Amino acid sequence: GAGESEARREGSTEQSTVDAARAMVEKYTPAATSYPEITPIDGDVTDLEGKKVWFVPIGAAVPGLRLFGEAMDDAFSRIGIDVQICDGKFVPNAIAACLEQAGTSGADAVVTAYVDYGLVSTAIDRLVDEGIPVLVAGAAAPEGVSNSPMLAFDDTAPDQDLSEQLAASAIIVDSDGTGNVLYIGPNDSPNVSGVGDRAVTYLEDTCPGCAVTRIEYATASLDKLPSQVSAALIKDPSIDYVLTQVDPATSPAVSGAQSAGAIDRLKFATAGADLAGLQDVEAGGHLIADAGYSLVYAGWRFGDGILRMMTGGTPATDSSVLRLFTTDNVQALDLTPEGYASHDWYGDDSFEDGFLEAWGAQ
Amino acid sequence: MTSASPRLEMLGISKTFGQHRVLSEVDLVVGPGEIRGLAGQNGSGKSTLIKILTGVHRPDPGSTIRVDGAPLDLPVRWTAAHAAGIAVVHQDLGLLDHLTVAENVCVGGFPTRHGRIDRRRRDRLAARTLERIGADVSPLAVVGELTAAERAEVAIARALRDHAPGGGLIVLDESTRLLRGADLERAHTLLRRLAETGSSILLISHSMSELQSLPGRVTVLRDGRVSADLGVTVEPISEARIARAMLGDAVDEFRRGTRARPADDVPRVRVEGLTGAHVREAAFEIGRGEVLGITGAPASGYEEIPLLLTGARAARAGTAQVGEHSVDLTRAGVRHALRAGIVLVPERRDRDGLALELSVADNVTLPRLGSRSRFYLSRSWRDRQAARAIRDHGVRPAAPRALVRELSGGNQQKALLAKWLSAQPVLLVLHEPTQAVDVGARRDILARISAAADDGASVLVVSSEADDLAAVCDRVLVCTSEGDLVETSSTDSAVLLDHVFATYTEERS
Amino acid sequence: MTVQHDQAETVGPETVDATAPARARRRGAFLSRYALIGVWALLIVVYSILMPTTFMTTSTVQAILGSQSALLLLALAALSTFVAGEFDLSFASVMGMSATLVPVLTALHGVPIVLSCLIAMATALACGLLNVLFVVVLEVPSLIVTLGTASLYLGLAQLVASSTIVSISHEAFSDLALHRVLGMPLSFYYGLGACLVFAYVLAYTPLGRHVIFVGANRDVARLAGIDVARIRAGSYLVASALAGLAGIVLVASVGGFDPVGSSVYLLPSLAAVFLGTAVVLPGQFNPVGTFVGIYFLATGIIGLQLLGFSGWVQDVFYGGGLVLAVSVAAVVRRRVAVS
Amino acid sequence: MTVQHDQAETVGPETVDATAPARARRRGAFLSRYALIGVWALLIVVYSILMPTTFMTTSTVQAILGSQSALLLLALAALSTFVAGEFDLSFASVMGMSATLVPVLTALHGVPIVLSCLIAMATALACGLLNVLFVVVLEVPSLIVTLGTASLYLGLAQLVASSTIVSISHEAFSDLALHRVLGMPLSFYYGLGACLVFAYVLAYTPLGRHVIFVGANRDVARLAGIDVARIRAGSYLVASALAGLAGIVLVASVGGFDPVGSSVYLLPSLAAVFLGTAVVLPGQFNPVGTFVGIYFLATGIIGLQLLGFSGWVQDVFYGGGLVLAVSVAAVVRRRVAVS
Ligand SMILES: Nc1ncnc2c1ncn2[C@@H]1O[C@H](COP(=O)(O)OP(=O)(O)OP(=O)(O)O)[C@@H](O)[C@H]1O
Ligand SMILES: Nc1ncnc2c1ncn2[C@@H]1O[C@H](COP(=O)(O)OP(=O)(O)OP(=O)(O)O)[C@@H](O)[C@H]1O
Ligand SMILES: [Mg+2]
Ligand SMILES: [Mg+2]
Repeated sequence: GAGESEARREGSTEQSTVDAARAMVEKYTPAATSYPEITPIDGDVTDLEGKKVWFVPIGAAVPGLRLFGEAMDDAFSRIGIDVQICDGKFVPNAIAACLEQAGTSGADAVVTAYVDYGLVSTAIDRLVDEGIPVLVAGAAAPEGVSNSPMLAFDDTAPDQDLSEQLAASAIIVDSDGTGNVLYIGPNDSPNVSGVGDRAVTYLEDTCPGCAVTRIEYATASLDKLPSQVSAALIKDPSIDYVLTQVDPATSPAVSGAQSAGAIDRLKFATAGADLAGLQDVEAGGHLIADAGYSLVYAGWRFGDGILRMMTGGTPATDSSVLRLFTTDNVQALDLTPEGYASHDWYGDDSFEDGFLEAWGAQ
Repeated sequence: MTSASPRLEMLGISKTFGQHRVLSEVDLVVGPGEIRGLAGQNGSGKSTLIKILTGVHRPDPGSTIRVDGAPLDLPVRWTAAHAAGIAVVHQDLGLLDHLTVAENVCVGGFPTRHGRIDRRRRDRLAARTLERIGADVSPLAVVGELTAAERAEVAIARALRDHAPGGGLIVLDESTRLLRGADLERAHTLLRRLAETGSSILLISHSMSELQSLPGRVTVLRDGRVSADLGVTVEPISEARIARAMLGDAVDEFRRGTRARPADDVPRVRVEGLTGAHVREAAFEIGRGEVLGITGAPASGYEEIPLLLTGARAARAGTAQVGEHSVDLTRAGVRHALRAGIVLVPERRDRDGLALELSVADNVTLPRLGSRSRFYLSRSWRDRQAARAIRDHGVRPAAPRALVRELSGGNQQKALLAKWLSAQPVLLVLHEPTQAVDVGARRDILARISAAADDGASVLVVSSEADDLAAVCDRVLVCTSEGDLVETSSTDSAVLLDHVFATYTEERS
Repeated sequence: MTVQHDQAETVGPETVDATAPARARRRGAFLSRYALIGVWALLIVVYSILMPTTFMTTSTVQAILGSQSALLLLALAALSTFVAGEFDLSFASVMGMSATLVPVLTALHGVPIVLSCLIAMATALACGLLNVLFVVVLEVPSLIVTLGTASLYLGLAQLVASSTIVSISHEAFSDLALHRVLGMPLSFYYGLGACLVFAYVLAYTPLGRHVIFVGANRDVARLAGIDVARIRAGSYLVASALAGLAGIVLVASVGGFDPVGSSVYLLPSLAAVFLGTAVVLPGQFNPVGTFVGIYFLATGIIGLQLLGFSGWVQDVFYGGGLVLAVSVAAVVRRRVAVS
Repeated sequence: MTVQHDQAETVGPETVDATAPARARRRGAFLSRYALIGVWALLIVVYSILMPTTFMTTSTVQAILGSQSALLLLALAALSTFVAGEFDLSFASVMGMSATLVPVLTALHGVPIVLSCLIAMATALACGLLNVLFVVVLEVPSLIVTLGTASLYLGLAQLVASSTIVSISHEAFSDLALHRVLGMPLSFYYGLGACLVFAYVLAYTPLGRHVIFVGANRDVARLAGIDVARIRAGSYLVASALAGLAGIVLVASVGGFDPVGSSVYLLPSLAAVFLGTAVVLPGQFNPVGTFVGIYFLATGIIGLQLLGFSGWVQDVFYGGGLVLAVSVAAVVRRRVAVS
């Protein structure tokens, strides 16, 4: 109502909010020039030559998920470890079959990507029982479970949270701290809903002058998202920003906005930084900002984690490389599938040496 | 040139299915303005010959087809044959029930204006065509609501629609089968008139009387060859000659010889108060070993009696006492009727009688499956059962694993009879049991029916064929236009026809 | 197609054949024809009462009418095969193929946008031709073939996309879909236009009536001189052309497409076509019914969303709505025919 | 069911059929019967040559045979309706419902696992009954009804799951699916057993033959005294029982389930059933063919994965394999019948 928007336009909090957001945006707009230190591994990595690691993404059809595996493969090729990719096809029993097969075909370690532990708990537990270390990457540990050399979790939620915050900051800056934001996120699993919860909280907490409306959808019924977006925009005609949690939701959101006749008043931001998103930013389309973290770097990091587990330790690295893409910095990038599949958008590849050194391979 | 060449020349037509030669070197030449009959035993290849003409089957190499002297490319593309003036009245008429008469008549040649169907002209075209064949059917009627005779007329009208007077060839594949009495007469008159203008007609029929009265010449197929080309200028073709050409031998007419029921015999089957949509309060009795016939004029509704009596359609009232079973026909379904030993050999074998996509063995053994064991039926048992039934009924080819679809129409009919006789019925109800069968097969079927009665079954034959009823029945009831059953004084076919004709004219007036 | 077969089969001896008097029948026809439209109206009234300020607004109307164009084109693609007695499940993948090709060709390979669209349409037609090869020429059951080619085309589209989603932004191109005329985006008029053309052809031209004969009984159609193979082939080609067009409209309005997502369009399109058999010409596939079906479902869904429901409620509405509408229409039709 | 209709129709005009002498026919039957099994063998040989060390290992065999049980049960569910001439598209949602109920009841509400399974099965049967109500009692076309109820049950399953994935770990319960006997998990034997029972019933019992008659021609079956309605209803109930069982086996082997994912099981199950029509009894739905179809596809996919292909190649293999296998079988069958 009117009182609320009165409150939103209050002066001082607004300014400090915008400044903080701007500082964040400025920090993450340039490419990385240096990378975090990696603590050296205790055990002897050269012993692991000839070992076999299975990589099981929840679905290889998603480019980003496959990229983790390819990056890990690239990393491990330097130290003579084989990586076998098995596609989970988004189907629990296909994932379970992959894990099963890894176990029976003598895998020395298994890395899953974005598979919720709960979805295939039985299969994972069996692998652990057989003495095969499993790194559950991209998913949170269930309550009461902590990382051990046999079963560890490398949650990328902090990276996603930070990406969301960057995209949100871009909106805060753009709106001068007064944006009325529609937040759109999937609710497929506790992990992804959690990211959404925290992003909304962040917006509410750091930008008192902003308003947030949230809608959730299930990825399998993405076809109904456009009308859901239309409905939200009709209900609240003052919404002027749309923040999508992941980029696949952007085009349904755009089309929902179009059919509600609201597209002209809206600016979009998203996280994930896929090729389509950056192309849109570059072309001055609907997106004003797209934040993401380097998938290649994350692939190396998962590799690092499983190496530590294979040598009897627990994962110790949770660093990542993020960047916020806006019209100011996308022009210089190589916006091709090859560019997307590399680390180039985020900086040079000197981080590889950091990992290799920590593994005693250089 | 056109007038000089024959209308249709099919020369050296052969057709082989697998290694089975169905037609060999058949020649068929039809001149302009000629009505040609095509006869032959079941499975002799008549339908196959027509299907080659319409492009359903590809003939073996060496075959030639010419229309008005111009060769048709083989296999025939039906659109080309159609353009050359050939039209076919489909065996099952091929009408779409939910559309109007006008649409059914005009399909394939709608009059248009600016690319759009001109409805007015379409209806006029249909009306004119119907009028030309003397049919009294409104172009706006929905086909699903017409009687069988009217439907046949609509189908014939479609074939004649684009027909240029004096040209073309019309093929009727057993399509007069559903017409009776005056309707049949009218159709015959129509065909004669068409022929007089110069159009040619090719008529496939199993009806001896039709073959004798209508065509000038009859071509007879036997085992896939032309066995006779009987012309009639001097003497009318005799039934015996056709039959001899078809079967290689004369057929002696089957006669059961009526037997009187002992006066003190308590009839085993007693039907009372049977009422359906047309029949009212019908009542009759059938003794053990007795064959009762029921017939009537086409619209009198007697044709629902077999359905009502066997539970296939619920009656409004009526009971049947069969032996010690009493069946309430308003509530009983087929299963109750079967349990009482009542069995129906239905009229429409393709829809109600046999599953065309399953094998002969599957179909023939169906009624007995449950009697064997609930938990194990061996294949060899089924094959043995089927082989016996096939042998007993002379089904050809004698292959239990052949699909029913691959049998000719008449052989399907034999298989259907075999299926239901194997159920050893107490009351056997047959509906048009000899339709689409050749004279030889007809004799066999009638003999089988008679034998079933001699073995102790009570038999009810519901048929429009006076000759069949005369041949096999001990008594015959005629259904009047009011839906009452009247017993005839004799089972002689002439007497029967008189009775039917009487009720028919009474209804018409 | 199955719907019609099923109906034919139920008319066994037991059912009373519909020789009901013409008037009662016509009244019944009217009832079963417009029942769904009545329910639609009711839905609108209920929503308007529940949400007096938000529901009856131009933007809601725009959101309902403007958002379904791709789905409508796809439903028409499905319809095009159904009326001819065929069954196509591959249309969603064909749409995915065309929606993938346009941005990939233009954004990655610099092909002019018009040429990209032409290539996309040509590819869609090629997909249709492959279906024709198997279904019409080799006579393999259509359900099996198109289930297979659906997966095949999806794989090829993914190959084309080379596993990245590419987007284009091209003002003139997106205007093609989004430019507003009378408050509605152009894409709405494409769907509407296609629907009307379709309805016209089916009802008023020889071609359309022939298609219906082919769909009802192929043998009869053949002996009536209709070129059955050509009509069957044509139905697949029209279906793939419509699917290709749907793909282009889709990218034009959103800019990019992920082929993996194409299968989500399959079931809603089929549902709309089936729902359409409950309207206008009950028991028959018809374009106007499909149109009503799509916008009925869209109205229901958007109303629910405005009320704040999402997730399971939508699925329940979708499924329940479809089943109830078709059942009520079928039962009313039969009841009236009997009484 | 459509496949049979289609075939009935295709045997119309263009095709030519077989009253060929028994020998030629039997040779043809043999060829078309076992062609797919030949291709399967070939595939195994090729993979073994390409990957001598990885492919021909126990683990690969186990992975192929051990991973498909839920899919096999689902395919049998589909088959159960197809043979009776019905069409069920809701089985995947019924499976989703049962796979959601078990962990939700046990992990969230503390219901004993056995009771949860019973409740899940009862719910599955209730879903089947609802289908029966619409399809058999109200005579609404099955394709429409089950497309609708698929969405309905999915919505209800989501309601039950209330947007979280619950997992259970219960040793004895998961052993029910995973305990190894002769190197294979128990669940493999469930699928195999169901398949054999099914094949036996269809081929060797009066019930099975009656079902086949109902599927081939309902009127003929009715006039032969078969209780058509009961058999049709039974086919839906068996289908939903199998789907419910598939759900239980699924949770037992993986531990948890997300209902929105259930629709991904629909098309692969249908594909397997259709592929099965190319084997053993060509042109007919048959359980053994379905079994072969499933494991043929699984072999192909796993080989491709081991070779490092994923994504589009798999979809192409899936679709291409289905279309080619069925077409080759159909064409061989026809060719042999003619020559
Ligand atoms: N599609 C087919 N495949 C194999 N054999 C066939 C096929 N169609 C017909 N036949 C065989 O060809 C022969 C001739 O059949 P056709 O239908 O031409 O006989 P018909 O003369 O029309 O007999 P009827 O008077 O009984 O209709 C029969 O032996 C039949 O079994
Ligand atoms: N002789 C009969 N005549 C008419 N209706 C009957 C007769 N017998 C039973 N019915 C009716 O048919 C219906 C079903 O009866 P019944 O219990 O015999 O069948 P059922 O239980 O299906 O038999 P089953 O399962 O043993 O084959 C009931 O409504 C019953 O009144
Ligand atoms: Mg014939
Ligand atoms: Mg009759």
